Parts: sequence; C-alpha cells; structure tokens
Amino acid sequence: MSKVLMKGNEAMALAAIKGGADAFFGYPITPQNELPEYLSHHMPANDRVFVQAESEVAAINMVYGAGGAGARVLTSSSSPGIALKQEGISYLAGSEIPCVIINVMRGGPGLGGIQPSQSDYNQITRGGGNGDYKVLSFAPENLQEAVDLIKESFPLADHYRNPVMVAVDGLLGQMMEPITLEETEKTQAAGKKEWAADGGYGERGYRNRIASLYLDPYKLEEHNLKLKGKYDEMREKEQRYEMIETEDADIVFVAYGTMARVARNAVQMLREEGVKVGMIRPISLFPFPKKAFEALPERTHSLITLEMSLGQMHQDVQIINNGRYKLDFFGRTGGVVPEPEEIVEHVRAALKEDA
Amino acid sequence: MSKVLMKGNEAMALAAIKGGADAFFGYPITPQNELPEYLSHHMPANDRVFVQAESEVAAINMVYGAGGAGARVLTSSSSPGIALKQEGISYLAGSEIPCVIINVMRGGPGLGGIQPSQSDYNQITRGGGNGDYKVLSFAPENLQEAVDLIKESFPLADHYRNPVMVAVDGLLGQMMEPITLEETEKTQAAGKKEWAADGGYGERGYRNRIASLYLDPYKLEEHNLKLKGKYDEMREKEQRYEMIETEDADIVFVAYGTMARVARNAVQMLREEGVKVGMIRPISLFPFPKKAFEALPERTHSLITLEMSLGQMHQDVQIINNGRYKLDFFGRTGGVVPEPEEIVEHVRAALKEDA
Amino acid sequence: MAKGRIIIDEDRCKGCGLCIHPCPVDILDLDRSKTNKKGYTPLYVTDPEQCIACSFCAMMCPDNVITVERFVKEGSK
Amino acid sequence: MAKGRIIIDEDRCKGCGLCIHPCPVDILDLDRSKTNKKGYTPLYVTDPEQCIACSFCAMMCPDNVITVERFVKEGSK
Amino acid sequence: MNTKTVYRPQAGLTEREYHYCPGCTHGIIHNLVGEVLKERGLIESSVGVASVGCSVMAYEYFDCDMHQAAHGRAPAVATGIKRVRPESTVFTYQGDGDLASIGLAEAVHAAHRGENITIIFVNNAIYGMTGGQMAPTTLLGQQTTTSPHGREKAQAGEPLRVCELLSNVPGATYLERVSVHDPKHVRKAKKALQKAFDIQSGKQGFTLIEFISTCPINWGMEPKDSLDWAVENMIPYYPLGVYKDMTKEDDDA
Amino acid sequence: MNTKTVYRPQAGLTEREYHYCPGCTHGIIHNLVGEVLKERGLIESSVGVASVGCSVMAYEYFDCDMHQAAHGRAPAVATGIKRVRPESTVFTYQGDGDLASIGLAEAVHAAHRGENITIIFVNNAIYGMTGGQMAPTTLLGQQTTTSPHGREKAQAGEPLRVCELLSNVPGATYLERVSVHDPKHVRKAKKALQKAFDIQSGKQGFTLIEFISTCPINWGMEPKDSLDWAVENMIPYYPLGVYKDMTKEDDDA
Amino acid sequence: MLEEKLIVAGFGGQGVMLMGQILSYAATHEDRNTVWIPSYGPETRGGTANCQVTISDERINSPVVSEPDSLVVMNHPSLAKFENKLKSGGSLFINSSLVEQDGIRDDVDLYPVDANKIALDIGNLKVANMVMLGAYIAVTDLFDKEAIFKVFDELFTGRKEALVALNRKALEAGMDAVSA
Amino acid sequence: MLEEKLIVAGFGGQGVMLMGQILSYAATHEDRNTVWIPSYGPETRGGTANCQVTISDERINSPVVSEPDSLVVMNHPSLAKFENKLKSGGSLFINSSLVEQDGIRDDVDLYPVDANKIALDIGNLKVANMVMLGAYIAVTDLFDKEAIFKVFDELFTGRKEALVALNRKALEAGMDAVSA
Ligand SMILES: Cc1ncc(C[n+]2csc(CCOP(=O)(O)OP(=O)(O)O)c2C)c(N)n1
Ligand SMILES: Cc1ncc(C[n+]2csc(CCOP(=O)(O)OP(=O)(O)O)c2C)c(N)n1
Ligand code: SF4
Ligand code: SF4
Ligand code: SF4
Ligand code: SF4
Ligand code: SF4
Ligand code: SF4
Ligand SMILES: [Mg+2]
Ligand SMILES: [Mg+2]
Repeated sequence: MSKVLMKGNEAMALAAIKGGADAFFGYPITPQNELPEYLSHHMPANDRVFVQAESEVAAINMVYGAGGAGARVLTSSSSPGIALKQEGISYLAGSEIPCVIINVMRGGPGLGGIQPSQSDYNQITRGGGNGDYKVLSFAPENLQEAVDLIKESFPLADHYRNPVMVAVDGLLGQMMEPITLEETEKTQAAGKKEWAADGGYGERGYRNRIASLYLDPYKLEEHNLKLKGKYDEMREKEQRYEMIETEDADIVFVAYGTMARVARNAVQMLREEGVKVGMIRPISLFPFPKKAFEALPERTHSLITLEMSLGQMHQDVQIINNGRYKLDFFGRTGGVVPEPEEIVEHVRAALKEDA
Repeated sequence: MSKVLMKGNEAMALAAIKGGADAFFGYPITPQNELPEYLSHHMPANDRVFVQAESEVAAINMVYGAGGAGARVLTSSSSPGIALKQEGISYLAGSEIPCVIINVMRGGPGLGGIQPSQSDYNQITRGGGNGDYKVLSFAPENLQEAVDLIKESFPLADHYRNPVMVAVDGLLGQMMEPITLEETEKTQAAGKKEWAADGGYGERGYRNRIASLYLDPYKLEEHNLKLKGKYDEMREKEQRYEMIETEDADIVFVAYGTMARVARNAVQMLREEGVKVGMIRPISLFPFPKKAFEALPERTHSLITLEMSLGQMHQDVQIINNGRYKLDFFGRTGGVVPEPEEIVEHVRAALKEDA
Repeated sequence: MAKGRIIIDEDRCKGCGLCIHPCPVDILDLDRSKTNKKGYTPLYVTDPEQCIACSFCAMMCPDNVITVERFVKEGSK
Repeated sequence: MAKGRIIIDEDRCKGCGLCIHPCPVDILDLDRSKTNKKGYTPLYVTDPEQCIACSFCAMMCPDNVITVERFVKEGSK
Repeated sequence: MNTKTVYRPQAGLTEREYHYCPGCTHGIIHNLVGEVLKERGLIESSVGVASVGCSVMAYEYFDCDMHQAAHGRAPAVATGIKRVRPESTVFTYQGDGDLASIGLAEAVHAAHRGENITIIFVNNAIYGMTGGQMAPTTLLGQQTTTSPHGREKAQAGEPLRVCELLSNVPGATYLERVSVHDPKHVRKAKKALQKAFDIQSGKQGFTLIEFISTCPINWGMEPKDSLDWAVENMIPYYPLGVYKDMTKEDDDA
Repeated sequence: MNTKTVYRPQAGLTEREYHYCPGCTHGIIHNLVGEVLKERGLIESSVGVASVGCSVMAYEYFDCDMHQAAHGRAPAVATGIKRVRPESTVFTYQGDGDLASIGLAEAVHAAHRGENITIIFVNNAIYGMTGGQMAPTTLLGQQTTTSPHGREKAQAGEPLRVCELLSNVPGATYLERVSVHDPKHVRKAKKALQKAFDIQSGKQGFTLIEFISTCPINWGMEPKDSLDWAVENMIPYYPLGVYKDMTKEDDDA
Repeated sequence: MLEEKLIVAGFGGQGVMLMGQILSYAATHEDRNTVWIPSYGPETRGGTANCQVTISDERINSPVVSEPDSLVVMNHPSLAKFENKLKSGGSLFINSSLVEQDGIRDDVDLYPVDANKIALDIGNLKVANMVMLGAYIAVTDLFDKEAIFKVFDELFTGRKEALVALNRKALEAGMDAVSA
Repeated sequence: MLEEKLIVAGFGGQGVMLMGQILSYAATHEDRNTVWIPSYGPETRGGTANCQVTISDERINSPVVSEPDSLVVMNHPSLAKFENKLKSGGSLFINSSLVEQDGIRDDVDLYPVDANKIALDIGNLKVANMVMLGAYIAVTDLFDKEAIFKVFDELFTGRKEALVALNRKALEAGMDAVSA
C-alpha cells in the first residue's frame, strides 16, 4: 500500500468514513474545521449523512438520535465545543449509545486560543458531565495512529455501547503527514443492532426504548453498576500504551500525543548525554494504562509527566504511582508546544538538584 | 439569636441574599427549585435582580455579564444543568469573573434521577470545561454550614475573582433543619470593583475589558500561570475540613456532605464495638484538604473513602495518600443514601478479611 | 332504550370528572361512595338507559377508562 | 478649485478600494508603485483639485484611513 | 342484541397507565397521537422522542420505538433519527418549557432545515414537572412559583407564541394550534394530527401541532375549571387555527 | 484658507487598527456604531459585548467598557449587564453564525423578555472567522466550505431571516435591516443605529439592527465585487427596511 | 436523652408533609435539634407521599430514618410500605378510616384513630392529619398542645388565619381519641 | 541519513503554505518521512503566514521546527521574525524583490532570488513561490525537478490544469536563478 500525504483533520475524516460512519453531525470550530469540511463533500458522495448542526449542543443530541437509531455516528469539535457537549455525552453514556467523538484540542480556559493544547484531559477522562460514567478515550501521536484508532473506534463503540473519544491536539489536526489508507479500502459496516430504536418494531416484534431515566434510585444504582461493569471491562481490555526505551531506564517520561513526539527527541538527546531515560506513552487515556507502569524495570526511580497543560494526566500518574517513584512534572500550556531542549533542560536541572 | 426551621433550598437562597447577592439568574431543575422560587419573591422585594433564564446556558452567561459588570451574582442548578454550564464556568474562570454557583446534586448519568447524589465531584473539582482552571468549591454537611459557606462565598469569589461552587446533595436541598440566620441581619455588600466593565469608563477614566481570549499562546500561558497563582493561593488558604475522632483512630473515613453525616453514626457504632474509627470530613472539595491527612496520628493505618457515587473523591484520596495507607472504598450511587449500618458492615467485613 | 353503553375500567379512573360534562344526556357522575385501588372516587353511570353511545365521554377521558359500545341488531354488521 | 481635501493615513490603508468607486469626481486610485508597512498598495488622490469634500470615500473606508477637510474662507467659521 | 365497539381506548399505546395527575390533558393528547399513528398504520414503524417535562415517561406509553431526549433537545434527537432512518415516522412530544424555553433553538432550526418530522407541542403555560414555574408561555398576570405576583411584562416580557414565531421560518410546512377542551375540539385536533403525519408520510417536511393543554395541579384548579380557564384565558392569546400550510399550493394545483 | 474637518475617523473607537481583511464591511459597521455612541454622548457609559466570530476582538476597538461573550451568548451576557447596570447603554455585536445559529435562543429570548439592549447583527451569510462554512443565512446555491455544491434546500433548508423571525416576538421594540454598500445606505444605517440607541436611552426596550455585510475573503471575491454581490443576491432575499417599530404608536399619539 | 424518629406516610393531599413539619417547627421552638426530610419525586400529585422526622437533644447525624420509633400511616399502601421498618416496640398510628387493622404486627403499640371521620365531624376532611398529630403528641408526650398551637399561629396567617381554630379543634380531637 | 528542516514564511496570499506542502508531497512520493505544519490563526488573511516542513529518512518526532536548516523568506517582516532561528551554516533564501539584504547574518549561505520580478516576467506574480521553490531544490538538491513536476500534475487537475505549465516554468526559472 502506498502512502498519501494528508492533512490531519482530513485524514481523520476519511478514517471515519472507512470506519463505517453512517452520519456526521457537527458544528464548526477551529482547529478542526477541515474535518467537517471534508465530510460535507465526502459523506453525501458516499451516500452518508452530513448535517451541520446549529450548535454543539444540537450536534451531540443529533448524535444521540442517530446513534440510538442504530447508525454509526461521528461528531467532532474542539475544547470549548466539547464542554458544551458534556451534558449530551453524559446522556449518551447513560443511555448506552455508541458514537465516536473527535476532539481537536486547543488552549483554554474559556475562549482561550486556537493553538494546540492538552488541557482537555480532565474533561475527557473525568467526564465533564454529571454522574458516574466514563468515555473510552484514545490519544494518538501521529496521523497514522489517529487514522487507525478512529477506524477501530466505531466497532469498539458498538461493542461497549458507549461513546469513544479520540483526542488530538490542534497540531495533529493541522499537520500533514503521509498515511497508509487506501481510498478504495472497503468500509466497515455495523451489524444490525437489536437494541436500536429505529422504527423497526414491526419486523423485530418488540419495542425498543432509549433512555437514561431511572426514577427509582435502586434501579439507577443497578444501572450504574451495569455501566461500571463495562468500564471495568475497558480497564481490563483497552489499556493501550507504548513503552519506549524503558528496559534500562532510570527516569521514565509519561507523555501522550504531540508531547510524546517532542519527548521522544528529548529521550534521544538525554541518552546521548548518558542519562538513561525512557518513556511510557499512554495511547488510551481512559482506561489509563496502569499495566505499563507494572512493566517498568526495578531500576526506574523517577517518573516525569510531560503535558501540554498545567498537569492533568499527572493526577493519574500520581494515583498509579501510589508512592512508588519520585514524581516530577513539566508542562507548557495555553497553546505553547515545547521544544525538546526544554525538557532536556528540565531533566538536567532536576538531576543537578538531586546530586 | 434564635433558630428558625427552614427548607434547605430556601435557607441557601436566604443566605445568598444575606451574602449580598445583587442578582440571580437560573433555570428550574429538581431538586433545587425552592431556591429560585424563594428568590423570585425575595430578590425583587429586596430591590435585587431575579431573572428566570431560558436555559442553564443562558443563565450562566447572564452571570458572566452581571458578574463582569461588578455585581455579586448567584446561580443555582442540579447536576445535568451544571453539565450544561461547563463552558460558561470555564469562561468565568478564564475571564476572572466572581460568582457563586449552588449545585444541588442528583443521580446521573444523563437524566438519571432526582434523588440525592454526590456523583458531580468530578465535574466540580476537575472542571467539566476546557482548560487548566479550577473552581473553589465547598460541600457543607448541614444547613447551618451551607448557609455560612454561602455567605462567605461571595467575598471569597470577589477576592479570587473566580467562581465559587457550593455543592450539596438533593437531601440537603430538600430537608428542613433549624438554622441561625436573622432575617434582619444586614447584608454584606461588595465594594466597588475597579476592574468591572460596567459603563463607568467616564468616571473611572480608563476602559475595562472582560475577556478570556489570548491569541498569542505565550500570553495565554502567562494568563494560565497567573490563574494558577490564584489556585495555589486557594490551596494554601482555603483548605477546610473537620477531623472527627481521629486522635486515636486506626481507621479513618473520608466523607463529605450527607455521606459524612451518615458516617458519623457509623463512627459511633463502630467505636461502641471497640473499633477505633475516625473521620476526615472535607469541607472544601477544591482545594482538597491535604492538610487534614498530614494531621493524622501515626497509628492510623487505613483510609476508607465513603461517597454517594462510585468513587470520585476517592481519586483525590489516592493522590494524597501516595502509598502511605491502606485504602478502601464504599459507595452507593444513583440516589441511594446508605444507612450507617451498611458502612459498619463494610468495615466489619474488611476487618474480618484482614484478620 | 339505550343505544349503547360504556364500559368503565374502574381502577384506571382518577376521578377527574372530565368525562362528565360533555355527556349530552347527563348520565355520568363520580361515585363518591367508593375509592378505587388508586384511591380515587371513580366514574359511574347514573342512568344507563339514556346512553346514546356518542363517545364524548371516552374522547375526553385522559386515562383511557372508557370503552363505548353501540348496540346493533342481530344480523346487521 | 478644490473645495476641500482628504488626508490619507497611508499605513492604515489595506488597499481594498472600497473608497474609490463612490467618489463622485473619480479622483481616487490605489498607488500600485508602493507598498505600505502592512504590505498593501495604498490609496492616493489622482487629482486633488477636484475634491468636493463630500466624505463619501471616508464613509466607505472600513479602516479609518481618510480624514476629510473642507476649505473655509478666512474669517468664516 | 350484538354490540359494536365504537370507542376502544389504548390505540397505539402500551398497557401502562399514565402517571399524570387527574384530569391532566397530557393524557388526551397521548391518546390522540396513539390513535392517529395506529389508524394510519404507522405505529410499528414510528420512532417517538420523549422530552423532559411531565411527559418524560412518554417512552413508556407510546407503543412504538422511543427515545428519551435531554431537556429541550428532542428536535435535534429527532433530526438524528430521521436522517439515518428516513423511512420511519419520527415525532417529538414536548412541553412548552422544553420547546419554547431551553429548546427554542433546536425547534426553530429543525423547522429551518425543513426536517421531515412532526412535533407535538403541549402548551400548558407552565413548567408542570418541576412544580409550576413560569414558562415563556405563561400569561401576563398568571401566578406561578417563580412569578409569585403574576407574570409582569417589565420583568419577564409578554408570552411567546410558538406557531406565530415559526410561521416566519421558511422551512416549516404545516403549523396548527388546536385544543382538547371539548369533544368537538378533540376531533379537530385529531384531524390536525392526521394532516401532520400525512405530510410526513408524503415527505413534505416539518410539521408542528400545538396543543393548548392544562395543568390542574400547578394552576391550582379542578380539572374541569382548568379546561374553562384555558378556553377563557389561553385561547384568546393563543388563537386556534392553521398558522402555515405550504401544502395548499400543491393541493390546489 | 482655513480648513474644517468634515469627517474625522475613529470616533468612539480606540486607536487600535482593525484586524479585518481588506474591504471587510465589519470595519464600516464598527465605525458607525462608534460614531453614533460618541455623537449621542453615550460612549463613556456604554458596555459592549463582543461575540465569537471575526469581530471577536471588537473589545479592542470600541472605546468603551467591553465584555467578550461565549459563542452565541452575547444577548444573555448583555441581559446580565443591563439588569444590574440599567443606566448603562448595553449593546452586542454579533455575526450571523453567532446570532442565528448557536445563539438563536439567546437572541429570541432577550427580545422575548423585552431586554432594553441593542443588538448589532452583522449578516454576511457565512462563518467568516472559522474559514467560510455555511451559516443559517447562507443563500440557496451559495458555495461554502461545508456546502461545497452550494446550499441545497433539501439538505439544509432555506436561509433564516432574523428580522422577520423576531418581528413576531412581542417583546421586540424596533427591528431594522440596513446595508452599507454605498454612502447613501451608510447614512441610512447610521440613522437606524441612532434610532435604536435612542430607544434604549428612552428605556423603550429591545432593538436590533441587522447589517447586510460582506466577507470578501470567504466569498472569494474582490471587496468591490463583494458589495455588488451583496446588493444583487443578499438584499433581494433580505429586503432592507423596518420590520417592527413599536414606538410608532407612541410617536403618533 | 430524647431521640425520636418518625415516619408519616399517606396519599398526596392528605397533608402528611405538613404534619411532619409541624413537629419540626415545634422542636425548633424548644431549641431541640430536628431534621425533616421529604420523599420527593416527579410522581403524580395523587401518589403516595411520606416524610421522615427526627427530633433529638443530641446532634442529628444521618437524616434518614431507617428504623422509626413511630409510624403514622394515613392510608393502606403506606402501611404496606413502612410497617416492617417500625422498630419493635414502636408506636404505630393508623388512620383507621382508611387502613384495615387485620394482620398488623403485634410487637408494636397500635393506635387506630378514625381520623377521616373525626375530621369530617369537625367539618373538614383536610384536617385528618391534625387529628393524627393530636393522637401522636398525646401518646408520645413529645409536645404539649400549646407548643403545636404556637406553630399553627405562625403558619396560618393572613388569609389562612381562619384555619387556626379548625386545626386546634382537630388536634384536640385527636388527643382525645387516644386518651379515651 | 538525511534530515532537512525548513521554514517558509511570507504574506498570506504569497503561497508559502503550498510551497511547503509541495515538498512534503514530493517526499511522500519517494517514501521519505515528512511532516508539514502550518502556523494558523484567526488573523487577517493579509497577515503573515508560515509553515514548517521536515523531511527525513528517519522517524520524525517533534513536528516543530525550532532551528531550521533552511529558511525561505518571501517578505520583510518574515525575515525579521525568523532570521535568528536559522541554524548557523544554514541556507537562507530571500525573495529579493521585497526583502532587503542589508544587515543579514553572515554565518549563513544567502540566496537572493528576484522572485517577484521573475514571476512577473513569466506572466503571473502568483508563481513567485514556485520560483523560490526552484531555487530551493536547486541549492539543496533535495529533489530533482521531475519529482516536483509530478506533484504539480497531481495538484493541478481539472480547471487548474492550465497552471501546470506556468508552475513548471517558474520552477525552472528559480533553479536557473541560483545556478547562474
Ligand atoms: C438540563 C435540564 N434543565 C432542567 C431540567 C428540569 N426540568 C425538568 S422538566 C422541566 C420543565 C418542564 O416543563 P414543560 O416542558 O412545560 O413540560 P410540562 O411538565 O409542563 O408538561 C424542567 C425545567 C432538566 N431535567 N434538565
Ligand atoms: C462553542 C464554540 N463553538 C464554535 C466556535 C468556533 N467559531 C468561532 S467564530 C464562529 C462563527 C463565526 O461566524 P459569524 O458569527 O457569522 O461571524 P463572522 O466571522 O462571519 O463575522 C465559530 C463557529 C467557538 N469559538 N465556540
Ligand atoms: S357515550 Fe355519550 S351518552 Fe353515553 S355516557 Fe358517554 S357521553 Fe354519555
Ligand atoms: S375522565 Fe376518565 S379518569 Fe376522569 S373521571 Fe372520567 S373516567 Fe375517570
Ligand atoms: S471627499 Fe468626496 S470628492 Fe473628495 S476624494 Fe473623497 S469621495 Fe472624492
Ligand atoms: S477604503 Fe480605506 S483601506 Fe480601502 S483602499 Fe480606501 S483608504 Fe484604503
Ligand atoms: S403537573 Fe400538571 S402537566 Fe404535569 S401531570 Fe400534573 S397536571 Fe399534568
Ligand atoms: S474573514 Fe470575512 S468577515 Fe472575517 S474579516 Fe475577513 S472578510 Fe471580514
Ligand atoms: Mg408545560
Ligand atoms: Mg458571518
């Protein structure tokens, strides 16, 4: 298969088509606009549904309807738009409706800026909405991985009957990189969903209902425990991560997405200086890849979380860590993408302090 | 001062008036309706502003306008309504606008139910919105404390120029308890806010702007670091908690709000059985009261987090803990309020297992 | 003689009375001597002979309490 | 003789040309020999003598480039 | 003598008993919707969208596939369903708080896009479910729990008329306001529903039927008095009738 | 000979240069708003609300206190300001994506409540800032980055007319649609703004002035051609004029 | 040390909420600790309703009454729902106008009060709740009638003032009903 | 091992984005690794624009070019902005039609190209970017012109096909300009 150069947002859009997205509902927001723009052309051309909704709130509720009617559905947005979708995402999780959400993150809070950021980690993994729910979420570091994860997200969403979020920072959305994705590749298709409320009562012989309302608290608790069962299954099966030069690492970075790419350079540079650094790169944000940490060698003594935020994933590192390692954090926020040298400098300074 | 019996929602409304709320903007939702209902009568009667907004989204943005114009502003809602306000809260934090938000929590996810819950902990403390921001948040366990914290929240919001949230579960909103709060008590008043964009340019001599937009990522980062400075100040000064019979405790509960009340009974019951149990009751959720844990005696060996959720605050306990104590969790969710006996039973079972 | 009759599913009735006024022959009332399973005083027909099977009562009943039947001559369909 | 004149704040000009067409005496054009600080070819007056100080150009300029002055006889106010 | 059933309740509905308060006209409206869908043979291929309001549990009552939407968002949910399942009959069932307050944008935009769906809009001039707060449709002077001295124009504006508002949205095909306060009007309301669903079946676009409805509990009135109050107070401000009919031209042609 | 300045730019504005693209009529509209507020002596007691769109940085340009609102929510923000500072002149400045799409409910409800504020509504039939996507106001057949084959009625409905829509909201006091494509219309637009702010000063309620505006960049046209396109295509669908004037009766009396 | 936990249950409209609240008001006047909690739901107003009241000289922790000392039951479904929660030896007040006594637990003290009838005799079915309240305070001796009268005076003011006399009568009738 | 990092900067409208993309397309054809990133913002379209391109035989990690090997500068503000980032010994291509050469760093190889003039001579100012691209490939020897032609053929299809010849000409003119 030959490679094609594509813009991140367009590549992700194409991946969604290949992943079998029957419908897209979204609202424009920088830096993800090329994604709906691409789909506005290619979804109708592929006999699929494209609707520009009047708002993010409307978009996520259209997703609710189409997903609840059994279609494979995509929406995309960026940070403040995701905030607006939080009630809807909580409903999707509560009503067990599968869908894929692409979040091309930018700096916050508020309107913030439009430069790349990772400061949505909290609203992705903690749910910005109400209740004890979780969103299966992935954070690729390059376009090939993004494309592959998006294709995979549709069947995963169907399997868990839960929203799946693929989160990239604005840089990944805007960059061009060669990817392997044949235009001619056959698209995946969802099987018939027996639970879907799609007007097929006649054929099916029973009535389907989509709802997140349980007035009896004991029933609602039961429902929550059922949901928890799915999240536990995700924790078991969906932890994804990459271990980079950790075999002999004294110090291990923890970084995802663009930050992980930058950190790869820092690992090389530090190793050239004789500092044994490795990296755990979480690919799944929820579930947080606990298993990666269990696989670290005895000699590792420090973890340094690196984020394009003021430290959000760092909380998960602290939880996993449970006192085991020395912890440190380095981050830039507001849309600043750090240079590898800054990380190297940070590590050097830390080493000096320790010595 | 004599006590008066009041319904929680009404008592909180009255406290807001006493706290100097100039304006209220909100949208009806169970189980907090008595709060706006009370204010619809008493705000105009006190020459203050009451507006029933068309939605939670509109309400929080009215808060933005009124708060940015220098008024002391209140809004209230319940869990799904708070989810809808997340973008707005992120904007308030980003633009540094003070306001007070009362959240009377109910079960989720989605529409969920209307029974009491604590499953908003994540959306309160992690921000459901985008960006590296925090909301100063308090969780009283009874109406007197709720009333006192609300009165205090207005000056705190002004001091930090940040939203302050007071979160109670639905039971506290619906219950009646005697409180001390004189109808005749003079209301606090905010001083003139020199930063407010209120049309006072002429008098003031300089122009004020309220905005969260920083197109230059370095400026946005600087802004975020400034905000972080405030959050660090909160971490320093606003940690609030109560230590309950911890002096000789082997096992320490961590619980807030109604759950803490239930746990107080469990502490008594277990102590009667000779089990030395104590409790840390966080009153501030953000900042999480780290200092309380530092004050535990040497002999404490276990922490048990108790929540009316499937374990959200428990993450903060894990972070604080950092491997120090044996951790355990007990929770009910979906609107179920546990009975003290269940907690006692849980501890007994855990002790048996350990033995 | 009655042209038809109504059948009242008594335990569904909420005693709201909405069916009473529209009856053109004024033969409906609540039976205040009874409470049904739900705790309401249900509908009853004061004079069944008068019923003209117009269905007005049933159309106005929010709670699907009333079935209306018209008497038809044997053999006719 | 000119009834007035326009003053062009050249570096603010974005060379959009919106001011040109409304000029009733047709004396405005972009100076294609120049680029200003912003990189645009700015406005210039081809025949200042014709200006009637009507302000049409200024009203149409989105970027506040043009000030319009009317000549007044000495002594008049 | 034989009998012939001339009115059998529960058409198009499940066996579940309504949870509505005694005399609440939500029930009458449900019955009509169920009846029409059943009579038109559409019930088994319908997808209904319940909103948040007293009718939140409508998904338990209509005997067809149902979604329960977030407060105000039913038209967006219906859009999602209809776009991917264009052969289904899709309707929403929404209160006035749901549609005219929090969900106004979704309703107007569904009309704007000309979505081929039907909205059943139940206007009882109040928030029933949450205990009687003021709605955008609450009449001037009407007391509610958040307009304790009656709605004041200076404070809260004059009541919003949804059919009138939507009549200026190009995408709307059919808009009618009906009432169910007596059998005659019930019959008329049924006709309106038939028309709306027929338009949807014919893929002719967006239809909305507004029902003048009551809330005996929160109005603080007996059920019968509520009907009278609606007739005397609501209908004058919310006149019954067809507000838009884009099928007319087609019919005439 | 002496000179008398007959047009001095920058009235009611800061010294900041606009970031707008060459020939974008946002600038002309800003100038008018600044001028009117300055001339009426209102600028120093005004509070403006910038929205999200190309004019997001309007808070840098108007020489008065300013708020920057979340996308679509400017009317809610303005409501908050006006309710607590009733003596200030409060206006929003919003694009068509901001007001007619995501913020429709907030705009209609501000009108519905009869908020005593002024909305400057800039309709350029497109989302300028985000790079030219379709807006609710995009004309049929108009190509945008999300309507690559031109807006199709079947897919996206017919364009929404905001003045017409709001004219049916009881609370709106004054609604006018204006254009700035030539000096004559600029002058008329200024009159409309004067009227709107005078109404606000007189506490007579909600006013909205809709401006037909251009987006040379995303329309892919030269600035002058954009003006012509607006005249030829937009004005026929969005006729200029007064859509509602509730002050008339008062005036006549 | 006094600690009384009570559940009051019945149909919506029977005034069970108010009955519980009155006890909490009276407790507040006497500077006792008290908590009143309702069961709340979006149910039909015709459905069942109940409230839980705790009155104590000590601090009140868990507000939920899981094992009440007393139970006041205004209709039959409520008896079914709460009978088993009542603690052994507790007091069970039933509105015998609507609740059948057959098969009730025998490890509790039963106080049947023909509340509907007594209320109707006084002139208004709506005060059946106050009849039950009278019976309750007479048996438990928690408050004297003056304490309750004081609450009436506070609650029923303005247009409702006329209700004071009626409610007093009902309360006294309820007290008489169990002291007989 | 080859690793080339490049920044292309100029006014919006000068085609700097496209120029960078063409290099990435060419690299992709040759199965090299490449990343192209734009600077993006809600700024006036008349403002400055730049893109960063990395081409490498190794895996590309950080996509950000902080210290470019080459810098192509189409206008003066861009020179001011990026001059100092260029690595010592790097190649600096300037559009000398618009950029003054006075005072430029002397530790870099300077390639002035009168791109606007050359483009105008060819017949269209808009291909000044391709002139610069020609100069760039000629100097760096990263791609032969056929590789770039292939990209032209792919990009300019349909109505844009006419542009192929023009762009080829511009590319060759740029190559000539530096090989003189
Ligand atoms: C986001 C959100 N906001 C508020 C609520 C609370 N709520 C439930 S129903 C309702 C209003 C119902 O009124 P209406 O739509 O008129 O229906 P009715 O009950 O009168 O039939 C509200 C505000 C909610 N569930 N979700
Ligand atoms: C919640 C949210 N959604 C989307 C955006 C992205 N966004 C910024 S401006 C804009 C549209 C602007 O269009 P319009 O209001 O017509 O203004 P114009 O730029 O045309 O003047 C959008 C969708 C955002 N900033 N926030
Ligand atoms: S069917 Fe007609 S006549 Fe018979 S009871 Fe009903 S309303 Fe009366
Ligand atoms: S309308 Fe129905 S529920 Fe009401 S009284 Fe008549 S039969 Fe009973
Ligand atoms: S003021 Fe009038 S005449 Fe003079 S240049 Fe401007 S438009 Fe032309
Ligand atoms: S309208 Fe203004 S910016 Fe445009 S060319 Fe004329 S002077 Fe320059
Ligand atoms: S509260 Fe009102 S609208 Fe709701 S069911 Fe009861 S009567 Fe009907
Ligand atoms: S993008 Fe369009 S609306 Fe925005 S500044 Fe440029 S021309 Fe004006
Ligand atoms: Mg209603
Ligand atoms: Mg626009």
